[in-house]
Amino acid sequence: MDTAPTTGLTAADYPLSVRHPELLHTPTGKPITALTMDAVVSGELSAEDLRIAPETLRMQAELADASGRPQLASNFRRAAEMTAIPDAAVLAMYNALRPRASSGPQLAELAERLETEFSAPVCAGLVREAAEVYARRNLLARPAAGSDPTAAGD
Amino acid sequence: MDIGNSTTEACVAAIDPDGTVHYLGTDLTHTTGVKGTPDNTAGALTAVRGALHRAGRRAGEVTTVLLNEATPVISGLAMETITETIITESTMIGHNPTTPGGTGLGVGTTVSIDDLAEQEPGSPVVCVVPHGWDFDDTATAVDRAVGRGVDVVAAVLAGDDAVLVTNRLTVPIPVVDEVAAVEKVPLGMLAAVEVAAPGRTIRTLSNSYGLATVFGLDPDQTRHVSPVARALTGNRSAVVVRTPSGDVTDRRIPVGELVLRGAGKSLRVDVDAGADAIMETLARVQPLDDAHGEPGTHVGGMLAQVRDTMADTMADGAADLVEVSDIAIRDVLAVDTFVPAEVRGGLAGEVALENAVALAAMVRTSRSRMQLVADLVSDGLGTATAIGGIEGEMAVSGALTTPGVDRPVAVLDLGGGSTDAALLTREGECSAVHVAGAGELVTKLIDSELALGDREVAEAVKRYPLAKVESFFHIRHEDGTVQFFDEPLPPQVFARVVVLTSDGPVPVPTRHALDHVRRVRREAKRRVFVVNAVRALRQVAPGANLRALDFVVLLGGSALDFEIPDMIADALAGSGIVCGTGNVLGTEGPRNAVASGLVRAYAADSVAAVPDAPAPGLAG
Amino acid sequence: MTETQPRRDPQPRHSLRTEILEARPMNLDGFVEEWPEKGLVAMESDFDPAPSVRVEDGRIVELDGRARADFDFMDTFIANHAIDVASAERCTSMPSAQIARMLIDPGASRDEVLAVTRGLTPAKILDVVKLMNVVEIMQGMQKMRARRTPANQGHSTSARDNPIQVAADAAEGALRGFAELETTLGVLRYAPLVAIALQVGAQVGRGGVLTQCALEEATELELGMRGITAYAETISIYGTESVFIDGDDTPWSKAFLASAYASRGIKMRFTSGTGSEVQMGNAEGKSMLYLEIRCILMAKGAGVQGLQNGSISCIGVPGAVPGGLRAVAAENLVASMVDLECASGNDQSFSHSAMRRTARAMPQLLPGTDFVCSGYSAVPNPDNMFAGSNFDTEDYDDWNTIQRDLQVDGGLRHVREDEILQARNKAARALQTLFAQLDLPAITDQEVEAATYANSSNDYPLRDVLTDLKGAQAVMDRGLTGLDLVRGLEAGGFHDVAENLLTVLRQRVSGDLLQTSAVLTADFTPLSAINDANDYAGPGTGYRLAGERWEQLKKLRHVTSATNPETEVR
Amino acid sequence: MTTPPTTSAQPRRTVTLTETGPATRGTRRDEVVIAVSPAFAGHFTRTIVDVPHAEVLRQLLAGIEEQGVAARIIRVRDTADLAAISHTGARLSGSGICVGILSRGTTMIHQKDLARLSNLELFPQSPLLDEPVFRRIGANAAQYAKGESPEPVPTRNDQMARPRWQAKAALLHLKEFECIEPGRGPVEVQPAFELSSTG
Repeated sequence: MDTAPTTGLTAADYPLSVRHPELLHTPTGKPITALTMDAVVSGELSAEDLRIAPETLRMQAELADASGRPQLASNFRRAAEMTAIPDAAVLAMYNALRPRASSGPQLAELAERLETEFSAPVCAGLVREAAEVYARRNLLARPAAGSDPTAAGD
Repeated sequence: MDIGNSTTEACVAAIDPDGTVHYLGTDLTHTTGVKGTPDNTAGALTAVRGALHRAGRRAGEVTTVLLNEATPVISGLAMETITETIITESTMIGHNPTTPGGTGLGVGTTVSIDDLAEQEPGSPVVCVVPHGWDFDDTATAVDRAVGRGVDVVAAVLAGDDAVLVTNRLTVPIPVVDEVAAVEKVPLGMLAAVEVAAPGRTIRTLSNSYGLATVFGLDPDQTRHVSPVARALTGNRSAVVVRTPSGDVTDRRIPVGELVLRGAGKSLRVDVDAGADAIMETLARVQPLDDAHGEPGTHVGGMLAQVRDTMADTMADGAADLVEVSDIAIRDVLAVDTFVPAEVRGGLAGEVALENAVALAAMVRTSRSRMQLVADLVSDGLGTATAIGGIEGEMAVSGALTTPGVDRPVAVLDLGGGSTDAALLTREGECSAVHVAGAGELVTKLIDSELALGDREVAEAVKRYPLAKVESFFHIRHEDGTVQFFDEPLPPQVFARVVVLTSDGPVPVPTRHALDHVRRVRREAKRRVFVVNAVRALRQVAPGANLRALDFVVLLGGSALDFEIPDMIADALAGSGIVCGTGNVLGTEGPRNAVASGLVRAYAADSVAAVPDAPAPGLAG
Repeated sequence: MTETQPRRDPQPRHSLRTEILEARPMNLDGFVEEWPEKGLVAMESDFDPAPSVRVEDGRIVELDGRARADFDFMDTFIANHAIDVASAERCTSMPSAQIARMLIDPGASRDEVLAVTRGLTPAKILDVVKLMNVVEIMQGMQKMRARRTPANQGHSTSARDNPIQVAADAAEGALRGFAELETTLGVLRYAPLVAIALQVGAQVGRGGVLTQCALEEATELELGMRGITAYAETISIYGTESVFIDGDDTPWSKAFLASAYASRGIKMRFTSGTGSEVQMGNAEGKSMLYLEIRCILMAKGAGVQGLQNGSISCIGVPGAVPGGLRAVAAENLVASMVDLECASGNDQSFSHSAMRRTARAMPQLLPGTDFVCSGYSAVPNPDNMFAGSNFDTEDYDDWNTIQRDLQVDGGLRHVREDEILQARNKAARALQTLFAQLDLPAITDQEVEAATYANSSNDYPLRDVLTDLKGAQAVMDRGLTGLDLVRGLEAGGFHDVAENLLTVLRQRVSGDLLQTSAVLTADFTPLSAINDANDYAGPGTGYRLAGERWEQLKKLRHVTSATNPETEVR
Repeated sequence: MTTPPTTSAQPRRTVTLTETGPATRGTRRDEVVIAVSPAFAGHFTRTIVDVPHAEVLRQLLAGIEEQGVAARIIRVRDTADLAAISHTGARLSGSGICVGILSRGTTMIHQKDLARLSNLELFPQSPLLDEPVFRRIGANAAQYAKGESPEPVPTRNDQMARPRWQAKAALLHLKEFECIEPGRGPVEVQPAFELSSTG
């Protein structure tokens, strides 16, 4: 489980945007209250400012736990880790998890990368679990599977 | 900044006290609204901002924005068909189906297959098969009749079954199929069916004397049916039915007279006399003051329509309305063209290439509302604006920044609506003309002659080279060269004629072969741009003598075309002219001439006007 | 048209009545006999496994009669992520009848039920709902629905992918009450323009309405990441390993994708439904509902907040077998009883019979679900690019009247024409201005005029498709984001619309919309299963259609005034 | 005019497909291969909307013959996946062009160089395919084989096909699955058409 500093949020603190705007910041460190029309027009805001911060996702995870939704909470914790991963990389990783898209070593390497490069242990765990199941269910990449159009009619 | 008919161009420059010009950045965008109307502002601002961005400068740094004095030239297009083919009494079938059956000639009386069973042996029979008959049943029915001694010599089918039926007959006969309105074929009449071998064309029915022989016609009747023969020339298959007074007429549609006024005289010319006659007459009234068409005729309609639309655009948003009478047509370009049209009275959707005349008309009006645009622009940028010199002069001045160009120089601005020419003599005098007809007319010609019915496709055909996709891994370019690919091409282009656009091959929805499409494209360009180039240059050349020109620089969007510049250069080569596509500032190609010219003019003036020039500022 | 096909041999003489019945649209629907061996059966099959679960040192080692070594990847994922190991053996061993009773017993609170259901195996859940008839299923839904307040979702698409139409119909739909609006394309490359149009139209109609554009995963995610759309729904999952693989995904890839959406602050739900597996010929001999329950638990295990189910695009399959619609009602209930947001179908052309179309929706409309339709067609069905919905714009007045007759809240309301025309016109003008601001293909005043009064895509001037597609490409190439839309709208003078959109975008920074069943109210308060938890506890409790909302729903197009019977209530 | 003897929902002609050995790669460039599914004109005799398989084949063959192109018919036995069937046929076709068809009528024109899951033309809504459409599909396939550019056969769409046909389509699909003979390669078949007394 993830050991983020808990702020002891309960269901009563939801919605954060109404009850606790002071807790909400953009990944760029701006308070949510700074996301005003003037700021948009003057061009102070970039798309970066409209992303969710990992801390926020961990707070939402606490709310989910507090309202009896452990799976939703751990999804949020994986998401918190993923905020660090660039859009393109996220899509690449998703594609790598498709059936027969990656070999065992490739998935192991992906998990490794998640842990070291993005310090995303929970995501890495998911990938390792997938690798184990794919191996058992014959869903790892076969050498040159399907890529050859002249392959025998399957 | 130069607001043109289709593009708006801007360039940013810094000017030293001594008048030296440093060009910092350029940009172009499509013109918003009709040239010379307030709608232009949006595009203008986009262009300036773009140029500033590329120059890495802010709007605040701009001291003044120079706009061109847009010559209020707008052009309009109209097309009229001047011939019409009519088949009476279903005399012939000449739709030339892709897959007729059998070969040879069969002459006999037309009998419906429904009555074939009752048909007595004796005289030869041409079997007519309506919709819904299965090819096997048809073949069986015919074979049975032949077995009973009925002399079935040919067949005419509704469905696309000719090959299927002939393949199943014990004795093959010529069969013409895909006759949509087969029920209109007169029964009990003498008819001739001819099918030539693949790759060949019919010999008998396309020959007046062949028809005379087949139907035993006297000279008078032969004269009467000769249009039928003409209409069937070049077909692989055909049917001719001998009816009492049926024939094929190719009548001219009276579209009325064009009245051209100029040089103190007023001449009339019949539009259905064709483009050459019209242009010839036009030449005799240069410079043209105005043109009219007889009210109530097609031409009258054509010109009135052009004039009205112009009145609207001129008046658009303006406080004072523009009288249609204020609008004088100052030039006309007539081009012979043809329009594939379904033949009236045809049984199988026969299509004839009817002659047509396309007219491009150009209007000048007294009023340009550029000042209004200028004001809006200066509001938008918070800087001063000034309306610069004559477009033509500015263009030449800009063209002079092309490496290797010197006075006397003539520019040809190949635009969308009009083709403009300007001449700068060795002495520095400048003269300019605008003639009607340019890119848009070319597009219209391509669209109608290929029967595309889609302006966008026609535009693509005009703009990009053609190729045939011969497999998923190679295409044959229009020059015959083959190009191979490692990745398979997308399925939708397989086996198709395509245009090679910047984002890959795009199929051209036409049944025409590549060569035909190419011929139509090049002809359209020649008839508009080559003709207009010569026309326009003659009007600015000293003594209308092309040889008096040294350098001709091609500018404008169409100067970027992959073949038009060469076509013009070839046409002018004979007159010993150096002709090529401009390269403004040595970097911009045929773009940005006017804008750069404005800057040069401004720089020159500022030095001339103020000996101790102000602090360096930006001019855009 | 399919109607031209003769149904059976015309030789024997029929009674006039038979001929009348034969001619009823009803008989254009297709029906088939069950074939349980192949999974062509709704929910009662001898070939479904018997419930069982065994836990060894904190790990489920047996699930529904299968040992872990023999688990396919659905079993594995469900065992590892969906089922609460601690309570699994206890809950699964409870008598199914007892659990079924808890579902309809007002005395048992939603939380008490959840405490049990979180420990149930797929076969056990099936065993429970198999005991329930449709009315009991509805009672269960009434209590188990995650959000207290029911809502509805609309489709806004165009047969010509015309952005102006999409904007105008989105505005009208939002005004009529849809909390979410969804679009998709005929020509996929149109997506950016149409997604922008949907967003603008929605925010004109009612600030806070959430929008999405159904596309293939990568593009859908990208539009979301750029803030052009607000949520995603078309992330399909399947009940058998083989079909899941045919879809080129696994529970792990989809779980990863779910987190990817959350990591960008984007609300997301999965999509599944009875019939998809047998439709693709790989039901592995299991009933449609059993396989759907596996999907539901897979979604639960992935930690996604919700699910769109109710057969969806395969509705023709359960619709053709005995008890099929009971199974469809049951699958919605199961989604709710494992605490997922449920967007409950009714979103695909289902029957030629108006009576059947209505009956099909009752199990969702009467108890209320998080989204009664996951796609009520807010455009005429011929314009519906999701291949038609069970209800479309022609049914608006019928729907509103049914709500009023039965005093149930189906999420819509009657709106006076003048308000609708104003909203449609404003949406078209806002889009016109925005496109101009962003240098996208121009929208003419004639198009705005058309949008104001149009019904279908045929009522609009044709667009220059090539130019539009270039514009659409430009949106992607220039990297335009939701912020650019806000800026453009503000600069174009549509301040209120810009504010609405900015507020929606700001929400993703807070993450409040990621919680179960979240929607945005008209005053931009996130309303989810946390702060609007379903507290149904029998008659007189839970969500009741009353007060101001009820007054709204009393309004219809024509209601004779009691004060002056010569006039109608406005 | 007397009503012509057209083909109707009642089968006028029947067809039997006789296996003549393993399907081989064609040598002539001017041939189109028609690849039929395991149960086509065997376990099943009609499409989902009762178009006799005999008519389907006759019209496909006629469309090809009318274009002056030769045709071969093969049966793919080890899969009921239309893309796989069509692509198998395309790889055996001398021209590389194949028309693949399932018992319920779903049809596809494929080409050997295309990825298996791609196609030249696809006709997914089997309930909307009638005799004239099959004729045009055959004609287009032949024209592709000749390197011509046929206008794609317009595909129709009917939203109400789902409520009427979706379940029957699933049923037919399952039955077709049952007829799969795993591991058995494609075979060449000869069609024999017969006029049946009925209708």
